[in-house]
Amino acid sequence: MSLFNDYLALLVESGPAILEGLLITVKLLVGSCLVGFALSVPLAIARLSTHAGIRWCADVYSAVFRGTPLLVQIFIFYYGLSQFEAVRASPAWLVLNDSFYCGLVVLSLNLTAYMAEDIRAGIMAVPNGEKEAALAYGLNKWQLYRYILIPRALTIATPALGNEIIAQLKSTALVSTITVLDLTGVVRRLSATSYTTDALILAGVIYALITLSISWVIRWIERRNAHHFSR
Amino acid sequence: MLVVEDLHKSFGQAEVIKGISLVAKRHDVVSILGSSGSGKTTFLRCINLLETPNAGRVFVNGELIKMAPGPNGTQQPADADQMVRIRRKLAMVFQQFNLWTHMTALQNVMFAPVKVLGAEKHEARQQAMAYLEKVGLADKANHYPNQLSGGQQQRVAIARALAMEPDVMLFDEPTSALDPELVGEVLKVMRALAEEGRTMLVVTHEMGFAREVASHVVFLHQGRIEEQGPPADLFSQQKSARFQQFLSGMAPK
Amino acid sequence: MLVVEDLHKSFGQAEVIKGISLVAKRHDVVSILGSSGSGKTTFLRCINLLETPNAGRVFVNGELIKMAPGPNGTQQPADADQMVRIRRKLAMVFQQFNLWTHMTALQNVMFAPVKVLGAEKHEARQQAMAYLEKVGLADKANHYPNQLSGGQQQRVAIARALAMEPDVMLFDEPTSALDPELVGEVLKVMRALAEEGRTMLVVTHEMGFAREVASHVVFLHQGRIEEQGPPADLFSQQKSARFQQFLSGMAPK
Amino acid sequence: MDVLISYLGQLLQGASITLQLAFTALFFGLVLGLLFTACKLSSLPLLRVPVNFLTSLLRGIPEFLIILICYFGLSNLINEHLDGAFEISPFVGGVFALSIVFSAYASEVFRGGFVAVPAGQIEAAKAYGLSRSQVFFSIQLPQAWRIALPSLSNLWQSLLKDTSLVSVVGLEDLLKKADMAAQFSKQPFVFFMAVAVIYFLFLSVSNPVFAWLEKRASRGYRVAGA
Amino acid sequence: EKVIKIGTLSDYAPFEYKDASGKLMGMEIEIGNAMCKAMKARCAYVTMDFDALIPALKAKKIDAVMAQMSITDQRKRVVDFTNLFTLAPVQYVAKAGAGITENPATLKGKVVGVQSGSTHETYLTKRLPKSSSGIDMKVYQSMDQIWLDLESGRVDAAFADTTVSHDWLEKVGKGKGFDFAGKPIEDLQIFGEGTGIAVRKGDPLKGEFNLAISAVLKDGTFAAENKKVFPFSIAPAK
Ligand SMILES: Nc1ncnc2c1ncn2[C@@H]1O[C@H](COP(=O)(O)OP(=O)(O)OP(=O)(O)O)[C@@H](O)[C@H]1O
Ligand SMILES: Nc1ncnc2c1ncn2[C@@H]1O[C@H](COP(=O)(O)OP(=O)(O)OP(=O)(O)O)[C@@H](O)[C@H]1O
Ligand SMILES: [Mg+2]
Ligand SMILES: [Mg+2]
Repeated sequence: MSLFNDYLALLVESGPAILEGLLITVKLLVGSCLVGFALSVPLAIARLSTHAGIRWCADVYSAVFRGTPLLVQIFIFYYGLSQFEAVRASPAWLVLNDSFYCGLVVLSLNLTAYMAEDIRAGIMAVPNGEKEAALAYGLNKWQLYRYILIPRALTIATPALGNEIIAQLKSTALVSTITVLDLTGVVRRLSATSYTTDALILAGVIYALITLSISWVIRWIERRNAHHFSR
Repeated sequence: MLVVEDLHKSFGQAEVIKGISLVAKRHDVVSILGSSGSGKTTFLRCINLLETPNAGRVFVNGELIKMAPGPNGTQQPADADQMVRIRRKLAMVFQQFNLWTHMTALQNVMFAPVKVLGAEKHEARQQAMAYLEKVGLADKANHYPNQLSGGQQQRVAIARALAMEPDVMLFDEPTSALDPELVGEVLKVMRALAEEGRTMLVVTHEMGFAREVASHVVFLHQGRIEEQGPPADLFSQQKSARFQQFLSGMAPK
Repeated sequence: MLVVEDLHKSFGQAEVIKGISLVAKRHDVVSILGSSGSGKTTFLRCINLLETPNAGRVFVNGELIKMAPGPNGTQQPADADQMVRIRRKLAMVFQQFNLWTHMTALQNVMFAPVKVLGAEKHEARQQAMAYLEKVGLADKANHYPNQLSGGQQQRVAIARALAMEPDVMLFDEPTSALDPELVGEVLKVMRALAEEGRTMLVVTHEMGFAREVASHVVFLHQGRIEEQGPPADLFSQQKSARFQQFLSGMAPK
Repeated sequence: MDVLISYLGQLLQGASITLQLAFTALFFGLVLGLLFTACKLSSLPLLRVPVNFLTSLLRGIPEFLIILICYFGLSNLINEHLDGAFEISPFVGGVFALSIVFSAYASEVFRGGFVAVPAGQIEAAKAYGLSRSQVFFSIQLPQAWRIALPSLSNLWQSLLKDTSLVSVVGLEDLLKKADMAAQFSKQPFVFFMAVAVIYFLFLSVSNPVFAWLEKRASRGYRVAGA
Repeated sequence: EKVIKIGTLSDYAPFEYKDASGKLMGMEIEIGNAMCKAMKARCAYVTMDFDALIPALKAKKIDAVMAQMSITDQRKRVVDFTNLFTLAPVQYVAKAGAGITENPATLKGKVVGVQSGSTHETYLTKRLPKSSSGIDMKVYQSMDQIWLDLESGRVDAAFADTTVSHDWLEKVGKGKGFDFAGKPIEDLQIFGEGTGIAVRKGDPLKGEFNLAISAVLKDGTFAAENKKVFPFSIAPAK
């Protein structure tokens, strides 16, 4: 019971700070997922392009962002670029100088690369006949993707995309390296001042709860889309 | 109106279409016969460029589909816009139906008219319902393809093609999954379409159809036209031994 | 030998099979006719439990397939081992073929004999080749399904079923994609199988087949047996108006 | 530059630890992930529900907590029963933690692949009397594998980098080595760029491997790209 | 011969770090070796992250922690500490000539970087809250990052342990025109006295370490090692 009381005390004492951190985490998660998702669809398409130039650019983007640690990317964007006078003078500095937006940008760019792979897999899993039917009926490329391939690909890739979102939840914690006090940042600070792991464990519980709800929503979406697969 | 000139198509080493030429005008119903694997499906697919021919030319309503040489000796469509534009005048019923699994029967039928032809959604729906009615499926409009029987799926595929009201229709065994009663129904619909002035290419194993509806019959054998002519002549007397055998329904030795 | 007693099957609210009983002994070839959507495929699928019937009993070689009540009023197979064992005696040719896309034609045919019947790989391959030869596809043995024409796929599906050498064979429109010549071939094979003593259920739209090969003809209408009997009797005189209409190849008004 | 050269040996040692951890965790993670997938696809709620919950939890708890729990928690548990005779090395603890986390993610990726396999082909397999496991391994897995590969390559990329989480318990992987060097030399960029380059080298080896696997798995398919 | 497993860090120069050959070195390591000799034991160092030190101690993976761990009341609840081992003075660092000193007035309207959860952060929040002092505080996860932002100008001053700052100033900062700004700040209540060696609760090792600490202070080992890295003494006052 004393354990419970400890946590209760922690909540009462640091509740507002934790809540503030949680809010930042949620903002980063939702923001980067929206931006990442929006960008990942074109990237996936570019990765499958028959145009060698487009494909090459997409491959390089994908390789850079999937191939290097997110921590290093954040570090380079925030601390690295700020070493150059030219960057500090450019309008991009408005975003880069603000640690929250800088974090959001890097998180989004990183997620884009990962989600694009999942969507690419989904596109490749669409039965070829359905694609051909669309072409035969005179859909142009854009319409083919918009109405046939992407909707089918997203349904197929839903579990993998769910993974990406959940992983992203925890990746947001890396922004604490650039002075953004997200949930992890807050509890690290609390546990460093109190020298106990209570706050860390509390954060673990919160992360787990968010994850459970995300995976629940993912399952719900899947079930909703599954009707045409049954037979 | 459709003109095909000396079409060739290979898969890897194997040449599947070995030079086919064909003219089909308005009101024409060309029936394509041939044994399994003779290249009927491949021929249709070359016409709307789902398969790019290795050589040969295709004209739709007098317009040549432009081709450009592709990598290592192949061809590829030269003008994507033209290709899309021409495909809109061609509708195809696939041998395996290829319905869009994520759309209901109704959505399958009204989709292309709305998105491709820019039809008004409300009207397209009414029209789609009319076509579904025509193939006897009005009550299944909200079923997904996987909830339909084989014959029902095939009829949705037919309705989908009809709804495009195209100039040229390519039918790949459109009655294979249908019972004799429905076959009769579908043939009636086709005859009406021909009378409207459309051009039709119909791959079929229904000799009854070839005999009664077709204005011209083509017999494919190993990627070549082995024999062709108006059905009346062709069915009464065959020059090719192979076609004779095919019609007799007996196996080659 | 196969006995079906009062089989019922619903999808949601819609009852598709409304009480079908049937007995098919060794050497029997039962031909199942019926218009599109009448429940033919569903009936076959209920027999090998791909669809679990809502009510009714199925006996294979005298053995009752055990069912247990499932959640909310449905049934489910009671004994998974029994189900697998019985399915090995039943082979099915699907209306949509359902070939395994990641295996070549040859692999498709030899797969089940090796994995399920424990055949020796080398022998299974030889036998599979023999069956492919029988359906005229020996030269396509190493093609993947996507590289085969519709009729070729269907023939691989038939060879796959034959290779199981099962007691009971369920054919769902096995000649729908075949030309008349090949249809004749396949019918010959089926007749030979019946002579060997196997039991066959064949859904078909080929009246010729029903007339010449079947020992018993069943006409399904809206999930019920509307008329049945030996083909000679049935084709000369029909009691049911619906069946008459079906045969006449004319649409109902 | 001189600092970088003098620390190169250390970085390579770290890279080797990273690779060892990642490959071992990949192996166990894939096996366990498939097992989880099988449970998730089972018709038995008794298997399905707890595994769904467990994998959500494993994905949800921050990795460094899982590593702490695995390393210290497991040691404590085993020590209580075995009188401290048994010692879990940081490597074993780390691999264990990385494997179960990987398997939780992989099980979702596989599940997506399995669901996308055309139902007709599974039915054909069932109709021919294949047992559950035969259907699973011979029909579903080869096709699901094709669909899952790109997402698995994502997971592999993440795994390579997640090895750095194990530094909590004292294993010095690539990133940790770079951190140490950066802290000592006060030249973080030199070392972070070096890390990025080394990871990039890993990628340029693993990408062709995945491309090859994808091509192999796609034999017989006409792929819907455009 | 008795083996004492000592948990420490691998990235906390100049107290403990690994050199380019991977060898563990640093002031605390050297003094630790001397103490072990005095205790007639063999020391085996185990490096890990700071977060894992106390759990490892409790799980008996290590027997003592020597990692510049400050003696605080909260920690005393879970572990025992030896007597004071080193002092930890604190001081601002800023661009030389920026006019910043230990006087809070000179920092008005400026941004000060501190490490998350550190006593420095507590000091600024409690003693010099923004509302009254006008000092903007920015919180970082590690010291490296504070230095980078000090260079790029995102922060005007860093507030940290004199020891740690000294290391950076010597290696990088002085070359770029940075230096200590003003005198060390004293606040016993917040900064405590300094660091100690942590052991499990009730472990007699504590007594042995206390004797060893006195020994190295007395025989000059401490002072010698201290002199190698700092021009000022961090030995606990008598
Ligand atoms: N999964 C399902 N959900 C809802 N309805 C279904 C489902 N499967 C089949 N049906 C319906 O059940 C009826 C019988 O289907 P079935 O496939 O047995 O027909 P069939 O006799 O084989 O027809 P065909 O000759 O066209 O293949 C059809 O009306 C079909 O729409
Ligand atoms: N992608 C491919 N790769 C290799 N060979 C192919 C491919 N597609 C088709 N073929 C071969 O080309 C030949 C012609 O196929 P096509 O589908 O045109 O036949 P078909 O006349 O439509 O036959 P069916 O009546 O059986 O549908 C067949 O022998 C087939 O095996
Ligand atoms: Mg064909
Ligand atoms: Mg059917």
